[in-house]
Amino acid sequence: MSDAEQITKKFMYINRKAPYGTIYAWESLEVVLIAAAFDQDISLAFIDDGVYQLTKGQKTEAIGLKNFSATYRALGDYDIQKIYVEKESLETRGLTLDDLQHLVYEDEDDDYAEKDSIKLVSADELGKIMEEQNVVLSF
Amino acid sequence: MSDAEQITKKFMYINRKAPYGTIYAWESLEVVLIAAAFDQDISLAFIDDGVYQLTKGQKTEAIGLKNFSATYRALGDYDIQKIYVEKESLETRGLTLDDLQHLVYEDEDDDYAEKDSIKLVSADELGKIMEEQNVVLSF
Amino acid sequence: MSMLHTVNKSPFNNDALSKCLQCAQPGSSILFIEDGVYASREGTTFTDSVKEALKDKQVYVLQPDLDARGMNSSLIDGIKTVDYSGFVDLTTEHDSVQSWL
Amino acid sequence: MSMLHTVNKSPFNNDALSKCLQCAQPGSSILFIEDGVYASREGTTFTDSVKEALKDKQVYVLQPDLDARGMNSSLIDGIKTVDYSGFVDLTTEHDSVQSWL
Amino acid sequence: MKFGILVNEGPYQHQASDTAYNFVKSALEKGHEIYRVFFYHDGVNNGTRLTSPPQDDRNVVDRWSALAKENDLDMVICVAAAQRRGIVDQGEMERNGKDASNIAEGFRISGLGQLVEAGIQSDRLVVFGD
Amino acid sequence: MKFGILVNEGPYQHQASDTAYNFVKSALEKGHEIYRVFFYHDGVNNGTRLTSPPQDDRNVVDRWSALAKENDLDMVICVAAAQRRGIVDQGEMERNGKDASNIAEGFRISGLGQLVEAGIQSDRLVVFGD
Repeated sequence: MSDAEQITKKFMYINRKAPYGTIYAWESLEVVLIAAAFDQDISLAFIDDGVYQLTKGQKTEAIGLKNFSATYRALGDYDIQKIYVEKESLETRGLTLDDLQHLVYEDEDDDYAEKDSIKLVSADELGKIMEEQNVVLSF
Repeated sequence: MSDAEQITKKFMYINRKAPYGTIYAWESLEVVLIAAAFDQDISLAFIDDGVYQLTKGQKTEAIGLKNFSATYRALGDYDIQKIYVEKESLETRGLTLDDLQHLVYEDEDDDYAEKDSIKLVSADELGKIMEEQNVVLSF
Repeated sequence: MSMLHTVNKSPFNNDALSKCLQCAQPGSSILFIEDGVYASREGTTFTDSVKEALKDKQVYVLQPDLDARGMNSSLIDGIKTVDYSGFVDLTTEHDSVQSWL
Repeated sequence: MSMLHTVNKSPFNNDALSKCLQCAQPGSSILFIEDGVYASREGTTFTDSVKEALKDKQVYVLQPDLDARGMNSSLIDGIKTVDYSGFVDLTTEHDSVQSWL
Repeated sequence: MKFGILVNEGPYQHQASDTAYNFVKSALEKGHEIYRVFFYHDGVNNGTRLTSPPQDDRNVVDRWSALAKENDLDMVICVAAAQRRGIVDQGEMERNGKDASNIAEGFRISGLGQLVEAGIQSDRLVVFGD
Repeated sequence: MKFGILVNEGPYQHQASDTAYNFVKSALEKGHEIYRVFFYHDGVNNGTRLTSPPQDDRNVVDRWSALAKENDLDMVICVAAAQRRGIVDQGEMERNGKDASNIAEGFRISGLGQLVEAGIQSDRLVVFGD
């Protein structure tokens, strides 16, 4: 983790689009999975229609597209621990955290206790977190 | 015009997207120019951001894209006489007909008098006109 | 003449549904497909306007797109689900189709 | 740290501007490019929220995109115009860039 | 009934091509006729034979080619849109001095008149796009 | 300053590639360094040599190739996105059993790691898309 030679930057991946209607959600996830190997400080944000990416119970057989919703549950294994969901985007859509998948990670600093990855934040709080980032990738 | 063998249908081309940001406006216009040769009953509708297609004074040199705004003025020569602009879309955008190009056609049934092609309509009026169409193409 | 309007955009990110609801005439039908299916759910900021439309129009939603998005529960009362075969039927039962892209 | 937010969508057809205005912090900057430039005009339903943003943020618009769209007149007071060179400068003058796509 | 179909978006990026495919397949199964499928805008990108999607995903292009073969579909790619985006058949390759073609089986390149004609000749024209 | 550039849309359909080009050109004129231009999603379609746009329009692909040549730009096309969309170089052609390649001069196909690396190595990463 702490290689003196290595640059560590704060990367945020911002997702504002619904899944399946366009490919952005899936190809964004592909970047995140690769990025996890680079030992950077990664966070994900789900805003606007992006919150739909995390809904439970996605079944894509009938539309013929690949179902990638299980991949979000694997993010914890990739050591991705910070997943921000914007509060007002959920509310506007009549959704609560219960409608989203339960995403967790194991906290190695706390005896590998399972902890929630998803943090509900206001737009203003998210704006503050965005400002702390070095690199923001939006899809 | 009135070839007994020929089918004449009412075609409406619906434009809801701004020009230059995407190609839909221009490629839609390309269809209309070809369609004019088929002696069908053609109308165009400009709704939502589509009203921006008709603004005056477009100058595209600095973005490097082809300026196609003059083509709208040629529609009269292609005998396209019905151009509907949705009223509320203009209002929301702080625009009036004065911000749009003046589009005209020559009315052959009225001694080739020059007449306005653009008709300002409400969404409800436009909905009624849509229902009279045989074919609606949206871009 | 009666028209089938299809809406394939999320109402939260595009004007398509709003304008469709303003233009669609009584007796016409509206079908939500692709990301448009999000409009079919109870409890959103668009629920009231969809319910208003249901008073004098038929509203349908494409089941395969609902399933894909995990949006099966909380469907607004009165919206009917169709599969691709039902989508085809809707186009033949109406005189023309307008796609709100 | 200060951030440059770019918005390339028409505010009338996409949530990008609205959400950008909710997220952008005081002291940050917003640049309208491509179809985003329509937000820079007086007299639209978004004018008030852009004016609100001007109270504690810098707002810029890309002149080449304004010109292309015939939107040169009626610019909201306080919005500054930049060309591509100015766009590059804005990215170097801020610590990071968030593109609202 | 006779259908004309317009597809305005390319494969994978948008669902439009998938929905159009499922619609056409279902219409054929129900005994309807497809007068023509016309590919416009980025829709022309559905007609390249050079894609190699992952094994666990659908193959959008091959699926169209197979459907066309089984049902003798007329699948037309707009020439103007194709030239802008690099979809090339043998004729276009020679005309534009290109060193390769990439058109997939079952597609042909032609003009926009074919779209207007589809509107005239079909009972219903259905548009799939973004 | 060192820039990384991400282009998410194809040529002509969206203005994103045009804006990115004008931005990169201007940054170079001002003496900045472009660490890499990465093409993702439909952005990979900027890298086909098979386009023949109308004479009175800009040539998006050739313009990128020329800019790369003049300035020794590293222009990388994402391999996964390219496979889905049919952008093929010699290596991909052989690997996937294709009978043609279509990559344009100055572009190379590589993995998503190159995008992450551009984020790490550049002072600013700027995203152009839809």
